[in-house]
Amino acid sequence: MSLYALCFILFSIGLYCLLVKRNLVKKIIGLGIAEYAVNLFFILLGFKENAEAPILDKYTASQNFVDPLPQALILTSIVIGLGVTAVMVAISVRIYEKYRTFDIREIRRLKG
Amino acid sequence: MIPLFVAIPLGAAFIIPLMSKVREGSARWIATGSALALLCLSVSSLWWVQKGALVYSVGGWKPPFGICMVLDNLTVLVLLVINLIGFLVLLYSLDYIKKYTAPSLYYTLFSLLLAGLNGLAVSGDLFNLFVFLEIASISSYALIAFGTEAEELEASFKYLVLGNVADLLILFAIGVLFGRASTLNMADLARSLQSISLTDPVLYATALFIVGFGLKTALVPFHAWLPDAHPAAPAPMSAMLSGVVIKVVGVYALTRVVFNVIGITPLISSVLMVLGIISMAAGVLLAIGQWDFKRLLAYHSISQIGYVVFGIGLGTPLGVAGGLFHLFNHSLFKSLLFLNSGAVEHATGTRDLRKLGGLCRTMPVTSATSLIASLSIAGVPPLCGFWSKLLIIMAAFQAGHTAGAVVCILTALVTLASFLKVQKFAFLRAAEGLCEGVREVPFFMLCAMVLLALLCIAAGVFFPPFLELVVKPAAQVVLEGRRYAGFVLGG
Amino acid sequence: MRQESGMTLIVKRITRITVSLIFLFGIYIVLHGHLTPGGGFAGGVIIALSFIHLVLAFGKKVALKRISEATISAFESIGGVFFWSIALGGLLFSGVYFLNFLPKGEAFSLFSAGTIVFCNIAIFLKVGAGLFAIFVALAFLRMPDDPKEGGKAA
Amino acid sequence: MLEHHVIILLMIAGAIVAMELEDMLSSVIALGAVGIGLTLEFLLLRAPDLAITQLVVEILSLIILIRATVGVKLPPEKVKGRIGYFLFAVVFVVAFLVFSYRALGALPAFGAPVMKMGSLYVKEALARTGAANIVSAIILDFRGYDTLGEATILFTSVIGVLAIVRKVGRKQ
Repeated sequence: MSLYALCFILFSIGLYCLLVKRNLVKKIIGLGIAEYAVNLFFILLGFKENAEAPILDKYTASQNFVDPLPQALILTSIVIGLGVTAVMVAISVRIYEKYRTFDIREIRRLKG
Repeated sequence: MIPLFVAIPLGAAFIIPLMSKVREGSARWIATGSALALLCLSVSSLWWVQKGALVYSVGGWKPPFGICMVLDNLTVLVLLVINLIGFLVLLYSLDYIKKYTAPSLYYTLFSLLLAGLNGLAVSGDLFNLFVFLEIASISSYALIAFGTEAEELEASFKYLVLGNVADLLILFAIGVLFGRASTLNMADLARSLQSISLTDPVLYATALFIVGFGLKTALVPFHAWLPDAHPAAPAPMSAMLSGVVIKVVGVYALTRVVFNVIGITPLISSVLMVLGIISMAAGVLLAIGQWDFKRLLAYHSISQIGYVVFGIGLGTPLGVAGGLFHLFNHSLFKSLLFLNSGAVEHATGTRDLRKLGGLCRTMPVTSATSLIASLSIAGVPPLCGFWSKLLIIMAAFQAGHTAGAVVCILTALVTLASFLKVQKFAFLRAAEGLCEGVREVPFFMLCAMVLLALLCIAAGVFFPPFLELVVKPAAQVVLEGRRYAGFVLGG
Repeated sequence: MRQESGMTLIVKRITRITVSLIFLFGIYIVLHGHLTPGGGFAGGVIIALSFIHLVLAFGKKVALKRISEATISAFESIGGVFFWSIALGGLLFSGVYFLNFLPKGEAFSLFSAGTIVFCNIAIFLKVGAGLFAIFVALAFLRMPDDPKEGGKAA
Repeated sequence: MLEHHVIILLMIAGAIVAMELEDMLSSVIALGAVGIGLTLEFLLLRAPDLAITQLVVEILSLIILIRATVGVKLPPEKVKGRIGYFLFAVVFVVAFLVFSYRALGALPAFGAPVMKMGSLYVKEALARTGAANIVSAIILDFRGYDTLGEATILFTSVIGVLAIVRKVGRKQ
């Protein structure tokens, strides 16, 4: 129970950093942290006490495994996070090239 | 046949970069060909689904095991909206794209957007819905920033940040539901949620879903990104964005999750209605003071989405039918209005209503189609907008929500006023300095606009049979709620 | 010796060794995707990292002589079409999209999981080429005030 | 049980550091530290597949992020004047936490997942697909359609970056 709460605290730190910080790169970092928190939450849900990793082995025929389904989902979610980060960095590099600053408030002022 | 909805646009998207190296012009025809094939598929799918749902299990695994694709009446209506508007907007952009460099990238992103939207409409699995939602979102971020001007990049960044926060909230909600019921198939989840009463986690997941999808549909508390995203995006993209993406990604997914998986309760429907009313009123009030053509249309999109959400939130058969019918009509006339604004910008180079004027003499077809669209959005009797608003207002009166009905009527009047303003300033006034030597827009843009205008009239005039054939069964699916699981797993 | 682009001499000597090791490790991860942890995604990213490692150490011109930008996007589209055809292959063979139509082979050997191995390879092609294309596109977009050596924008 | 708490607390500390640092490059590196913490946590939670992918994806996103911050000379952030926005964010986050705290209580306990689908996959994986690594079996065979969507997402982001980065957007 407390682990889920810690996970939510991490997510809210990411959300807070996103809402308050004006620097584009800080927003990307905030989103990255929120992304990590959501992935962690899924795997925390799938963990089973003293069970093994979901890899079958030729020699030990044990069936006591952790839940493999959230792991398959989170593999997709990690790569989604990478894709979105790449697009965001591309946009912020182009914005820096045009406005010479990463600060949202100045961008809005320059935009007029 | 169902996987073709996703396979065709994906195949087109993968082949276009390869073909454009071989022959430059081939990208246009591959994209239009795939969009046309999708249109024929979605029209023919009207006759596939009689009662219940067509289930297709991907990879041969039975539903609770693998992922299944579900085609029922609600999906058919949404697919029709996506592919109809998608094809016409693509037709429009064949000429519009000449203003931009690297057209093959545009066509790849556009067919990826179509693949994402079709995959989202067809999927019967919660995480799969999230993955295709992500595809549609990323391709729309890139399409908004397609002109690489400073203003577009800033609008696209804001949309990307808010859209991504919405996706994370939706993923959290899926996580909470998965933690509670440990299965992802929507039908299986609905069945296992029936046994668990609406306790804290499911209520919490519903709240997260409403916030996440609310952010995606730009309902009022979360509409910050829409008025910036629309003026910046290229015209065909903003037509697609407000005509289809907001509706399919937000409203359809919200109805599917809230009605069919979690099951509607008075609390949730009242929350939806309140959100609908607020966004109706606020959208129109914000729109009055606007002079930028596209920004004005963006605010009107918010208020029209408020209509749809209010209609569906009512929960009565008439209300839901009115909401879905308005969803179809709104995608018709709103994308036509955006295409008109694109044509005006293409010809005169500006979107500011104060500088425009007297275009009806120099651009007869554009002003005629925009007149039809403005009348139908304002709800003038013979055209389609009137019938759907009438249904919603009648349903609101029947359900006893007179306050909501009054707000609907007031909003319709204010919309009529603000669109008359648009007509007067842009088309009917004496020509200003800028608009003398203005020629009509090229052929493809014209025929796309004319087709959309004809559809607006047809939906208005032939409204009774259309209502019975498509909208009523779709509303039936929504109202059945949990029995959706019976069709999918039973079938 | 003329100081051409890229890092110091020591770094270049070491990268010649490490690049091939990273590349080999990535290939191992992809091929054994269905037996050991890792798979198409992890292997693809590792291969992209080995190319990036090469580009960072030797500068843009040397690295891009070996892999020109045209082949990168070609690789990526080939990976995409390959994966798409595997999915479609399931449809053609037995009318079910995505069916695992190849023989399953015996349990723990290398060719044991039917289409999973080929799906892994298809994803590896796509992920590796795609991410390297992102890096090339991003890294060589010249910022006006960047002191580094010229080179046109991608 | 304790080590999970320690690592996640370290990640939270790293996240706060990444947020508050003035210099962008060091805050990107602090983000890297949070990512490594996440990789460790995946290993502890018996998810080796994810640990490899997370580590490698972490390295790549760091390279891309550093690309955005290198050669950027920024004036130090001026004092934050916007108290209203700051308060709104704090109130929103606190409400989010309080409301979620009640819902988390009802979720299944940490070490005992409701493995309704998971146990089915574990039994069927070797028989039906012949793959020893169950997570690969799920990704590529049982839920291969997800991975097709996944590969398309990467393809979209590559095309998106190529579209955004090109020098001239509109022809004048």
